[in-house]
Amino acid sequence: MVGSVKLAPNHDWVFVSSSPLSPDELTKWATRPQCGAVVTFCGTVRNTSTTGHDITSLEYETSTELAESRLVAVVGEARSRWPELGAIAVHHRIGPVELGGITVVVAVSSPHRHEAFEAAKYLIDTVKNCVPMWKREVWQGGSAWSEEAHSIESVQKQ
Amino acid sequence: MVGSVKLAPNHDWVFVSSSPLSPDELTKWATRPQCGAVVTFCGTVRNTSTTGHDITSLEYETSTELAESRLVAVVGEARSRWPELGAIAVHHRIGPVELGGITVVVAVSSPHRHEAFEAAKYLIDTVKNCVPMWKREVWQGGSAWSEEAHSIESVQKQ
Amino acid sequence: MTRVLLLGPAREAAGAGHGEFDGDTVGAVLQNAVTRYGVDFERVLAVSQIWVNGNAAESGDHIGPYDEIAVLPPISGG
Amino acid sequence: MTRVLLLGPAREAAGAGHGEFDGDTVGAVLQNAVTRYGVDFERVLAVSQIWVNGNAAESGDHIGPYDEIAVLPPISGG
Repeated sequence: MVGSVKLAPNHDWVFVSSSPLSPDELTKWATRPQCGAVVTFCGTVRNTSTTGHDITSLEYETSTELAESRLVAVVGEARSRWPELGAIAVHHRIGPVELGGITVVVAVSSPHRHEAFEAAKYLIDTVKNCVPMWKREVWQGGSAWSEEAHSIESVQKQ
Repeated sequence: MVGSVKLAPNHDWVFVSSSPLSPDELTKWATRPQCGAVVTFCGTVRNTSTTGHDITSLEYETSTELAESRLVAVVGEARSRWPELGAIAVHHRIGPVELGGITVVVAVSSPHRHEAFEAAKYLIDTVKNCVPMWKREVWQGGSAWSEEAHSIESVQKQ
Repeated sequence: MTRVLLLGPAREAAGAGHGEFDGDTVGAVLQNAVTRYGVDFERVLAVSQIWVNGNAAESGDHIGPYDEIAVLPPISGG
Repeated sequence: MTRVLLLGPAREAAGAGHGEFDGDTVGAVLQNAVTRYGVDFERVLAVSQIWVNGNAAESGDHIGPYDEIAVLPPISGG
């Protein structure tokens, strides 16, 4: 994939994409012979908003370079916390995403399921807190930046 | 799908299948307009075993009727613990499954991700503890029942 | 005759996935199964749960011709 | 001239995704950006983080022509 960052070859994969994300591709990619568990998280556009409107789509905006370098840091921190993990993939969509569409996918494999769940939850929480990404809510006749804004946190403090 | 059990129409879906499972189908099915999160768990055949052999495949055996009725009970218990969940799907494969193949899929959607993670973890743990399902490990030149056996537990005690 | 469902290692030990046996309690039916299937089956039965029509049952429970007994050895879902 | 990257609400307030400004510290460069983009941008800048080449930076940090300053308002990933 053009623009995606594969770190340790075949083990870590981060990507900021303006094309639709494929949880199926990430789940298959993360499946490893030594791993018995794959946990895949999809963030999807839901119809309720921070601004009280019926959401029809979201629009994500960032610097791809800065976002991917932060994703690399987040994945690296997960590796140091769970050395037994198999593969880690984190893909984030940018641009407009319709209701029901996928905005972010995390896929993690591990020999045993407990670590895969823990790491997937850590990864999505840390992506939301630490990666520069601005979300605009779009409804019939209007749009606004999400009102749930908070400062970008450092990866090490998560 | 023949043989699958859709409970509350379009909200709960359990299935014991001798055909390959599709996490992609379950993830898409579980995506709901009011939900911002889908967590999908795949159990896959890994190459290490309880018997010390290099595993080439697993074979799962059960009574489809008894297994599906227990899956229904497990999903019902998850509903009572997390009433805010959107959709819940649990599919379990039976028969032979090759190395890397998917033996069980859980997909859960929820308005917010925390509950989706909690419920997915509960569901797979409870399926493993409470659903009648026997696993045979197959390697080059031999096979045996898994040595990690334990009594089937009741759903309410989980 | 009551139908008995034999699962996993119980099926393997018995050499059959199900059988039909006389008896008016769970225990009596299963004793007749042990008589037919032998000592390997008896050993698996000793560590198995018994369900009747999908619910946990006791040895003394009465049983009718439309009930189904299932023999469920320890599972290995891990 | 140092390149300044303006993200999300900072881009919107400035009406531009990036600009080039004189100045030998982070603060001096950004003051020149405020002069060009005006009060809406200044308001967003006040609550933003500043990164230089991908790392958090302070107002007094010295800056060269090959550095890139990024203005990162609060995010809304929640």
